[in-house]
Amino acid sequence: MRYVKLTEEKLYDFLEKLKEYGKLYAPVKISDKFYDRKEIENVEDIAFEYVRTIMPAKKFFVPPKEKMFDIDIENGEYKENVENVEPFVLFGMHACEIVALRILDAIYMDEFADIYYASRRKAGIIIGLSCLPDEHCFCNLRRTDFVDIGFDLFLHELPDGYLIRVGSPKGHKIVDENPSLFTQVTQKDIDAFREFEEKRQKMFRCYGSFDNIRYLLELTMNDEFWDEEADKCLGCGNCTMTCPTCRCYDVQDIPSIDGKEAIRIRFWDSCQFRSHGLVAGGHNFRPTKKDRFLNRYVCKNSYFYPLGTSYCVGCGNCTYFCPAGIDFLGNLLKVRSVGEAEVKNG
Amino acid sequence: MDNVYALYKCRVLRTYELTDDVRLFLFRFENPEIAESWTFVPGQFVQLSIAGMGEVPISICSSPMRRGFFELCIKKAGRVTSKIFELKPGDIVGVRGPYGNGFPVDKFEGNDLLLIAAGIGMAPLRSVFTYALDNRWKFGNITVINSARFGKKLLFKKELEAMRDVAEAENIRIIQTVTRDPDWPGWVGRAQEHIRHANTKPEKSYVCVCGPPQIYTDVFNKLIEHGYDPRKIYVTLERRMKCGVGKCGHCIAGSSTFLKYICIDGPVFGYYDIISTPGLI
Amino acid sequence: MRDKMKLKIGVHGLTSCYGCQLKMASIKELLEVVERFDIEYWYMASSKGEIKHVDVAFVEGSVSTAEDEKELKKIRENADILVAIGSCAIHGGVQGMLIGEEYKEIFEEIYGKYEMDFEGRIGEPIKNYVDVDYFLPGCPPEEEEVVYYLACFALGSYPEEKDYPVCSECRRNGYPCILIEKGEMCLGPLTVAGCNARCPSHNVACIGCRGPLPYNIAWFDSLAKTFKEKGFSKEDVRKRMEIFGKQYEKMDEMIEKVFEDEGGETDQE
Amino acid sequence: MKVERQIRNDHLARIEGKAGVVVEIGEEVKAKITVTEGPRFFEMITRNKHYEDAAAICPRICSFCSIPHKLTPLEAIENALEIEVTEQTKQLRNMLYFGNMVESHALHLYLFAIPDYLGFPDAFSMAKEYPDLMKNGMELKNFGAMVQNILGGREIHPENAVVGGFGKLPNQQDMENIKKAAEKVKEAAIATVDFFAEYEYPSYVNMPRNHLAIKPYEGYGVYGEEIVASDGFSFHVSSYKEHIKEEVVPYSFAKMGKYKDSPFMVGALSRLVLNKDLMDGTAKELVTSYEKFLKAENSFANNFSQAIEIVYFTEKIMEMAENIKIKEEKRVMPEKHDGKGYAVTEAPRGLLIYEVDIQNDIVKYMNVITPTAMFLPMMELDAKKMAEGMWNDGYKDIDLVGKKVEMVIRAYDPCISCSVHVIKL
Ligand SMILES: Cc1cc2nc3c(=O)[nH]c(=O)nc-3n(C[C@H](O)[C@H](O)[C@H](O)COP(=O)(O)OP(=O)(O)OC[C@H]3O[C@@H](n4cnc5c(N)ncnc54)[C@H](O)[C@@H]3O)c2cc1C
Ligand code: SF4
Ligand code: SF4
Ligand code: SF4
Repeated sequence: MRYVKLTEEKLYDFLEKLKEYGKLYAPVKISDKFYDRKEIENVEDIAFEYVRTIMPAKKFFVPPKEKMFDIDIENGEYKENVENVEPFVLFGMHACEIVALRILDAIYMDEFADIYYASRRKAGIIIGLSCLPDEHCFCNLRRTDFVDIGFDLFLHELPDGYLIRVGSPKGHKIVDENPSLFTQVTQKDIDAFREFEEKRQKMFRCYGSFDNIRYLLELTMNDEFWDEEADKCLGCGNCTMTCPTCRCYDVQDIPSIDGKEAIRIRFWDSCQFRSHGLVAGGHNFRPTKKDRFLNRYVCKNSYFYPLGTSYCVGCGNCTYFCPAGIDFLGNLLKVRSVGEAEVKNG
Repeated sequence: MDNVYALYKCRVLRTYELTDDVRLFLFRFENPEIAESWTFVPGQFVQLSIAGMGEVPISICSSPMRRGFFELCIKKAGRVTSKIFELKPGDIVGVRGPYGNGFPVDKFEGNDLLLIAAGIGMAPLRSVFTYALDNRWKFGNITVINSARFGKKLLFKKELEAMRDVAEAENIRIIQTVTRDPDWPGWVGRAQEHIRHANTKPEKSYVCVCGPPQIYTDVFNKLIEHGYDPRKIYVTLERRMKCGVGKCGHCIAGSSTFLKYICIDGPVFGYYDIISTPGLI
Repeated sequence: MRDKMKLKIGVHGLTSCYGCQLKMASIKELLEVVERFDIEYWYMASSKGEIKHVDVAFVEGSVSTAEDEKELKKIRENADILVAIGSCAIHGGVQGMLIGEEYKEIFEEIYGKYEMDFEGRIGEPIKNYVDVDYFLPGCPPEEEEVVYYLACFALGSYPEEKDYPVCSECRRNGYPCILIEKGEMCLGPLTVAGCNARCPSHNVACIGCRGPLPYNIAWFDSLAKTFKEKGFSKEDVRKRMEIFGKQYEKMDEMIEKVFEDEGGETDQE
Repeated sequence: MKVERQIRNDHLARIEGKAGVVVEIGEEVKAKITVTEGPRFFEMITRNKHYEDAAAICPRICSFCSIPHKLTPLEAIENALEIEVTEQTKQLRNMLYFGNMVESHALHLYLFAIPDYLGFPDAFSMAKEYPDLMKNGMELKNFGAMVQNILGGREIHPENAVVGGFGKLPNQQDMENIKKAAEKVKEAAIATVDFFAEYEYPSYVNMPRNHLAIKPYEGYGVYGEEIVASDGFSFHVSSYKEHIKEEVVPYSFAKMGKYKDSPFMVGALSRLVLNKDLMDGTAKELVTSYEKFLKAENSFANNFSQAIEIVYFTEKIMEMAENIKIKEEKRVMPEKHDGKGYAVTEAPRGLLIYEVDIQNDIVKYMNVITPTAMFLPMMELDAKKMAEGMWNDGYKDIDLVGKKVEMVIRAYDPCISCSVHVIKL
């Protein structure tokens, strides 16, 4: 891998430069507690301390709502609405988010490639950023706390700048075209990088193996504590909407008032909603709130073959953004049936 | 890159009333090239789109041997299907597909074939059946058990009825049975109760089952009781679907150790998939 | 495929603020609506017309007088499809909060002991009197929903109904969650979506004006529990939830359940 | 009395709400406005609610004036809790209120009243022959709606206006858009005045009338605390109960307001009669040059007055949008939790009074008097005058008389929903 260093003084120059490669999106503080990725005009607005954004990065590739077709009803014609996406830069992507995008890639592009997704994905430049976990993060358990591929550049915080891993031809290009921004990585930087990684590793809420979780989950689905947890659930869908890998969508045709045209739109759906499992005739494959509640646990913990991970990347969004305060990791730990303290020591 | 959600125009050629709420539609692709090249495996389905109304997944119920044409058998169930129901010859619809894995008909060759359908479940099985008829020499004995609650609800009743006598001579047995119809002159009872009347030899039979989820367990038990090989039992499953190609997430089913998309990993599943996966049926 | 005949529609108001009709009268496509539909009656907007057969009748307002009931029944008899439009028609509206109270007592409290020429009642949703085919929620409904419903009927189909909460739209738009951030009693989780999370978009907690979710998936109990954990009392919770939720039979019971362990403790006024 | 002829319309069309009219013609002529719209008891449903919730319920009294029914209780609550909102909030609230004036007047004039003037049963059929006229109406209405959407968060039931300020403030771009939109509709506004300044009022309804309106805090505004009458008397809103009395009649769920025991008028006409000198700009010019259409003694002049107001408020919105520099500021939260407060504003249809008593953040008592309840007796009197005059003049076509009676009623722009949601006095 190629490494370069970006010194603190050059940071804003670098960010400014990124704008030349496409519209720059980065996390900004949108309210007292929350962050979201927005288009950046002034690079000094960028929030580096953020842990998670209220809308996951999937919004750039599968927008919350998008028009797929313009439909001419009378002639039965469908005109696809695929935009010509201009290049854009996503700055500040954490490791788990990058893995999440790779999961979406596999879903959307491996088989029956989705042109809407693909055209955006092609245009997106991904700039990673190292982070420190909070109490909801468990990417270490999901083994998504460090990424090897899926980014163009990845910035690792150093006391006086950033150690950058260059991860793609686009990344090389950015480095090559701006030699004045970067310097060589020194031994001191390597030590600092190591220190940061060690400090970070010690900060997670718990440790150990999570590989057996899907079996344990399957075996404990009838445990009583699930009833209690499902009882707390509001069925609001915040967990799935803020999940970086949840991507269920619904499709609807909206006719115009004159009945001549319609648009076919798709928009984020959630398995926490009643109609998600409903089929014509009234049969519902997930009729109760508990069924729906558990469905997310089942789905997120299942094995995602193409990447050899689970669908869940351990970002903790679903817990952080759950208005009912339901602790996803906490519940999984219960499934593992080990007290948290023990896990920490283990 | 092609848009997987793009639709081929198809024209309705003929409609035929099967029951009061199920109709059979014959379609042809408007584009002759596609009509020529388009093919499928029995058990696969298409996404059928009505402009301004939406799309629905529908199993193809005709035989793949008839190029350029295909039949869909549709039950009036909700918004889109009600609209489909009103289609008349000459109307245009959008179709994409075929999707799903379909039945492994190649593996079936040289064996007996037992098809067990309940209600609308006859639709995908009719495709297997007509395929087998078109390739009669490749298969051994065939039994079709077609069940419904009332005689007037039996799908393809006349079609099957008409061939019954000829069929026996060809080692094809047709059992049409109803559960709640005192006026029905034929077989009565649920589909599984007639497994014993099948002409298929359990040890060399493949079995396809399609119907509402509630019947599967009973049917399996009966099949095994009669000595059918669990490895040779297939079912087709149903879920809500919006895309048909593994994107929209609605048809994901199963449990954390075996999570499947009904649309791309199914809709046809084997017996062991089913019993080792809570939540699949 | 489409029927070339114009669809006949009627619009009617019982007791309400007339906001739903006003919304219908002020949609941008109004003139197209007039073109494409035969408006058989719409008292608010037209002097012509009387209640006669229509394909679709839209009824706004709650049943609050004997007169309302008579009229509603007449509308039902004459309409192939009846759509309840707005919170008053669907849930009784804010006046539905009085359900369970004695009409006479309230009347006397306000008007004094007085004999009126007409019989008044506590406002009730129209489904308590007639069969309703579709519900178009809102207080008032959003313009695009009104258009969507009309367009679907005109195509000979019917609208897809929403059974998911305002939160979903709040999330799709990335508004900061008020419930989490400010700990205010946002009713987004149990209110039927469609407004595109209008209030949260203005940094104001949802008061549930579109009414609770249908199909028994408005989780008053779970939300009450969440509010309770944030320090609200049973009275606080009930008063807020009842504004548009009182008609939901199980509301009281569900709130009660959450607070029952505390006995009378939180039950202060 | 032996009734010779009767005019009866149980369901008046093209008004907001459900009301009828009965005119009996015999030795004398009697008229009754029957308000059959059911009562909704807002006093009961706002009682024991948190003040925020109570303020959110109030707009549901009436959609046409949901902005006044939000801003007036907010003012009453803020008075009760001694909240002093910022200058910017006051400005924006004014703008929001003015937006409602424009929309409400435009709707009333174009959808309800003008078809009368031109002899159409509704605006839709009118639109076919007078497409430009209808376009004007729609433009004005859409402009008002836009202002309400931006500032109120919604054109009907404005949830963005909250105690102490706004949920979310508009930005400078919004202001720019409002200004542009206002410039665009100015022509349409003036055309509305021109339309009404051609019309001869029926003289049957000429009579001396007492007009009541607010004494605005500034300009020809909608906020104030003093109420002035054309008889020269004035009083503070807190003593409203002494001066405006309400009666119950068996044929109406709306109460009937009386000032000094007689019917009185409120609304656009009253405002102009009392305050036209406070106007400026184009509206002032128009009202001066069309002075003869501003007849204090004839209720039809109300429509003309509404048209003038559309011009005035449109221009004001434009000015304000141009001058305001939006700055980020937080809502002002109360330090007090108890208190009594009053507020009066000029809703499109006239005076709107709110009284509220809050204890420990909970509304213990709330009272509202709406303009329609105030002018109902006057409206009844006008209906009678109209029928009587025509009858005596030899018009025996009862349908025609009925139509004219309806027309005078519509000239008031009565808001029945408001009137029946009147709360205990
Ligand atoms: C693989 C497969 C094969 C099928 N084959 C047939 C067939 O051959 N003949 C037939 O009549 N029906 C078949 N169905 C069922 C058919 O798809 C539904 O009846 C149809 O989607 C109902 O749509 P609707 O709009 O009329 O109903 P609504 O109740 O209005 O449904 C709204 C939407 O939900 C989704 N949906 C609802 N029910 C189903 C369902 N059962 N399956 C998938 N999506 C659903 C659709 O997107 C539908 O548009 C099949 C379903 C699947 C999954
Ligand atoms: S966010 Fe929490 S309350 Fe909402 S659906 Fe998910 S688990 Fe349930
Ligand atoms: S602010 Fe309200 S509507 Fe939005 S997510 Fe939070 S609880 Fe739901
Ligand atoms: S957010 Fe809630 S209160 Fe606001 S408009 Fe939507 S449903 Fe009504």
